[in-house]
Amino acid sequence: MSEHIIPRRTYYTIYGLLMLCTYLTVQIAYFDLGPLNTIAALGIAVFKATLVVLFFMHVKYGTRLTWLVVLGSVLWLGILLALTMGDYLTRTWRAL
Amino acid sequence: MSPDAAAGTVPHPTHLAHQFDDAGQQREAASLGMWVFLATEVLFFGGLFTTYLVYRNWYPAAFAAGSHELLIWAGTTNTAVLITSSLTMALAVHAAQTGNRRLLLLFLLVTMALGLVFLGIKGFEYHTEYVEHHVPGAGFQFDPANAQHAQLFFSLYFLMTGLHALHMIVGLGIMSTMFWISWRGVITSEYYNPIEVGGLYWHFVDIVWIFLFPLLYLIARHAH
Amino acid sequence: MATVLAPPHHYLNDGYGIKSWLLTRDHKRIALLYLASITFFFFVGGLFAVLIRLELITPVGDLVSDETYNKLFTMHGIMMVFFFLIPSIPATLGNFLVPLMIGAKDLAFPRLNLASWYIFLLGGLFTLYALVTGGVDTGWTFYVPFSTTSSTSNVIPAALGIFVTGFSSILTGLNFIVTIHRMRAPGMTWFRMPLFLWSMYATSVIFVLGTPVIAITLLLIAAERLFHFGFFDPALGGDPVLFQHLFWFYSHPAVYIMVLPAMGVVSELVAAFCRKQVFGYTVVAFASLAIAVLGFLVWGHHLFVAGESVYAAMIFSILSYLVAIPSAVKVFNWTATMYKGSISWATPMLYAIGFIGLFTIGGLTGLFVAAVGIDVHVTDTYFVIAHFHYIMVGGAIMGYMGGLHYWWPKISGRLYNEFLAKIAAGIIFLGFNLTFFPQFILGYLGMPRRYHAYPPEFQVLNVLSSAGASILGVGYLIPFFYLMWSLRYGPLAGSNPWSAVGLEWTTTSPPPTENFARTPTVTWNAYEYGEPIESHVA
Amino acid sequence: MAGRVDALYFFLVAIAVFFSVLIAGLIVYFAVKYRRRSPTDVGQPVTGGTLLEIAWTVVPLMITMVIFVWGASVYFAMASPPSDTLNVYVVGKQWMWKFQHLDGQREINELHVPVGRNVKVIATSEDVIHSFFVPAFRMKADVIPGRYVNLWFNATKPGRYQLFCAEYCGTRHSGMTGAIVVMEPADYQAWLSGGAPEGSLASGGEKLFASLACNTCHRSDTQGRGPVLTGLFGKTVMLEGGGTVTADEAYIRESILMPSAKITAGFQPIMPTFQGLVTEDQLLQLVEYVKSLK
Repeated sequence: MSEHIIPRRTYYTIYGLLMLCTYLTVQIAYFDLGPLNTIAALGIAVFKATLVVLFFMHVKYGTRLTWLVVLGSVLWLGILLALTMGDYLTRTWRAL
Repeated sequence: MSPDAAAGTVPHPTHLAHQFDDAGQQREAASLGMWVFLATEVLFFGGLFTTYLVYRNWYPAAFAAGSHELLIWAGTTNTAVLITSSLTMALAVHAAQTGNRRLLLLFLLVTMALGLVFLGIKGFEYHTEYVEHHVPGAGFQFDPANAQHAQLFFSLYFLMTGLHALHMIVGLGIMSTMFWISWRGVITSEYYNPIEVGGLYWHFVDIVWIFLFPLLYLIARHAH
Repeated sequence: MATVLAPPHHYLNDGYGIKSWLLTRDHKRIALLYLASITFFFFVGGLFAVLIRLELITPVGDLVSDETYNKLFTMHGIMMVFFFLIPSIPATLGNFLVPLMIGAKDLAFPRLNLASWYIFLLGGLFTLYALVTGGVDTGWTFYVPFSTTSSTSNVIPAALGIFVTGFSSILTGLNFIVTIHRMRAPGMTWFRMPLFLWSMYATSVIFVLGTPVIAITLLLIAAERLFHFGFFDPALGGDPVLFQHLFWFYSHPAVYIMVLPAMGVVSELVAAFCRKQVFGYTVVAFASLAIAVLGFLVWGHHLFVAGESVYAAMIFSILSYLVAIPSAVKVFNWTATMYKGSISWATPMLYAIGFIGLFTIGGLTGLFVAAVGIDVHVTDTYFVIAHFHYIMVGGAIMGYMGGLHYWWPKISGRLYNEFLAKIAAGIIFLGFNLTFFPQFILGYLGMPRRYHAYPPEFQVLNVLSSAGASILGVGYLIPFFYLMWSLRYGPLAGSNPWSAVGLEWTTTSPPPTENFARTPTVTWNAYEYGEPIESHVA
Repeated sequence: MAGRVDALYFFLVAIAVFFSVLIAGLIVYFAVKYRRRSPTDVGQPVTGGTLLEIAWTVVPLMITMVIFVWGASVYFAMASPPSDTLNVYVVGKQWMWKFQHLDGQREINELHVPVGRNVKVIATSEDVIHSFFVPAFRMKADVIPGRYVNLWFNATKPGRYQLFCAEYCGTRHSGMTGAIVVMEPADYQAWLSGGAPEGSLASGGEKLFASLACNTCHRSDTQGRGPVLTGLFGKTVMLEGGGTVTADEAYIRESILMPSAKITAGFQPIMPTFQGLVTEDQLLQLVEYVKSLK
């Protein structure tokens, strides 16, 4: 119920961080880091998404329920990805 | 039952739908409703992300080759455009909260304009890919070593960005409605649910792109 | 009983004419719109079932052609699963009762609620279009590459119909979640809620998180058919098994969409007709949530022989056993509730008893199919058909029928004919068992599902099954007639014909449009029997 | 295998009967004993019992874990073909089963095997998903286009055993049936000598290998533009860009259809795809030929 008004300065800071991260992720992609490339790209994407969710979408100041919905949706996406890949990654362990 | 059952209604303030007791309840219901809808959207795109993950894991070389054919400048610019539009959307909500109608209208307009720029650039990219025969189907042409599976990459590319673009178009529709009701002065610092809830949707579409960008455009760029 | 009078104002006489229904935002009227629609789809789906059973009386395919037979079982599955079972309890009883049970005036988003019904109808029209212009022959599971490359039937309209209908589920689920979180009357805490609401909440979670995945999967099917993208085509590097993962990620939890609401109904029935609090209320409530969550972790048990890895099969097998536990716990708690109750043998209770018995058999045979070594033999046979019909017909439909009878006086304001109702319940129970029990044996003997013709040694059991189906069909027709009849000629019910507790029984029958004269304040737990019921009227 | 499956099955039947009778008995007993005697009666306040809840959570959990382990071990045995098998290839297509024996005999909807031998069926599909189901052997596996799936059995009694397609595959799905004919070894030998007009599978593959001009690059010396295939089968192959793969049937098949998917280290991705140029039957011959290169 409490209506938290985030100061505009916070928005500008977050915006700066997001643009910086975009620059970084593009730059990193041009270095050969092996599997780290993918991890870095996804890590930065997760970080950016978290910033947007927490500040632009006000979840940092939101109710516990909002947190629950956000984490729940991520968890369910995780279930879908993890259990599906659980099949694909173990198929070669043992020929059927 | 009391005989005056039908007559016992308390006069409702404007904007308060009959089923709610007070504005706070309505506000929280609207916001929760949008969040639950966004959870649905996460899983909707989730099906595509799963497909992507399976095939990228199977055909890394073809996915890298496909990724190299995308216009990285366009993808990067579009990322910046969308992030900026997210900022202006957040500022629009701020303007609504503080009751600044002129700023609210301005930021909504800028947000919509940036959304259009995004779609314009995306359209240009689609055109380029069409010209280069990267649209899956009979006309698809690619370096024969990777042709079979690069087509899978491009199918996913078009489906994922296409669905994202569709969400952008819906978002533009929502923004136009927001603009219209703000123009009419419906939005005040007391009642700004629609702006806030519409904003959540817009930010979500931004987040989807934040993931699509590295997954589609940034695979093993160093190889070229 | 004192003479009862019809309330002067209620939702049924609040406006007449077609427009007052088609543009209504009253959750109770929308529930009735849904009720009419799903009843229609139920009888369409049932008609297909009758034709299937008629064909299977003889081992040779002599009644209809193989092509027609394939379309019959496909449309039977699609109609029953997507257009009857999934919306059955949530969209009708749930829509009607969720606001009443929590003491709210309506759902949080009445317009979305109406929209969901129109979306449902639109999806239904697409599917009916697919049906009348030649039908679909892919099975309700749409397995690729058959559905994307081989089938020449109306796959795209049918898939689009289900895609569209999915959004009505999502909107219903979203509405329930928000309503239960945000619209509860003062004093209606989570642990005072009737167990039906817990089950509706758990169901809604599945609606919201599962349905989008089937939506995107069906979209992929349509895209694959239209543009030949190759997602599921091995010739282009795709994997047909990926489709099955995505499909069952929704379609297995969908089984819980069907049975969880029925479990909620049975909790209400057992409490009301034993006049007793449900044994282990908290455990039963959390069991619903546990089923909703664990239900998402087991989809791979549909793929044991479909080419998933040996290790994935083992993981999905053990997870499947975990989801069996909360279901078993519920059965034990219902049984324990009856201990030292004051048990009425009214029709809804007969359905509840039928549910518990049949669901137990359905659940226990689930232990068979979750054991990988046995599933290899029985999957895709009539054993599986029997197993899931025990859950969906013996479970979900029994619960639905019980709930419909229990709340019918509230919905219509009238009482139905108890004698006929008891007869019908008995016929349905007998007919059901005769139809489906022989199929367990058929399955273990090796009769594959979706067979238009079969080896002659299976005929005896098939004839038994068909005989049962004809009894079952009659059983379902009787309630349709006496319920319709009661609308006009049934005696007035009064607010609380069962002397049950629960907010829905404190308002008039039928309830007024705004549900309660005043917003109730709740100071008691669910199912507090043992004191005069009037004291609960706020 | 049938014995092991049945043992578990009847164990489960016992459990199911026990719990069904227990629940049904209790419900009926309660319904009669505690039936409502007067319209104003209410139930007695028995609302819960922690010990009971724990008991009826833990006991079923333990029972199901026993079933899980048992069921998994049966399955593991099913998924582990012994090494000394007699191999047969089968291709499913709408709506028939096409068998090929190593010696070149071809059969449709009927498979002859000797009694008492471990037989491995290597299955694939030409069009949609089928499922190879022999109820008497408690054996079933989906037959998936683009993949080889292995099944194995050891028939203990001569006779004809029903074969079904168990995965819905289109109009004449219910007609996609056949039989496994299990014969005494002597009869089987007689049947075998009855005729293999086209020579063995591997020899068919050899002819194809030449007519498709595979042998211009895959030469028996190391001078070819493609890797040497002699002795390849069963070995571990180093891949370009790191990683290894075991050269099994699936790998050989993939290398013919999607040559660029896994490039052997030290070679260029220059081989054209043979997707659409060879049938599933011919692929099996090629695979068998590569396997025969020792």
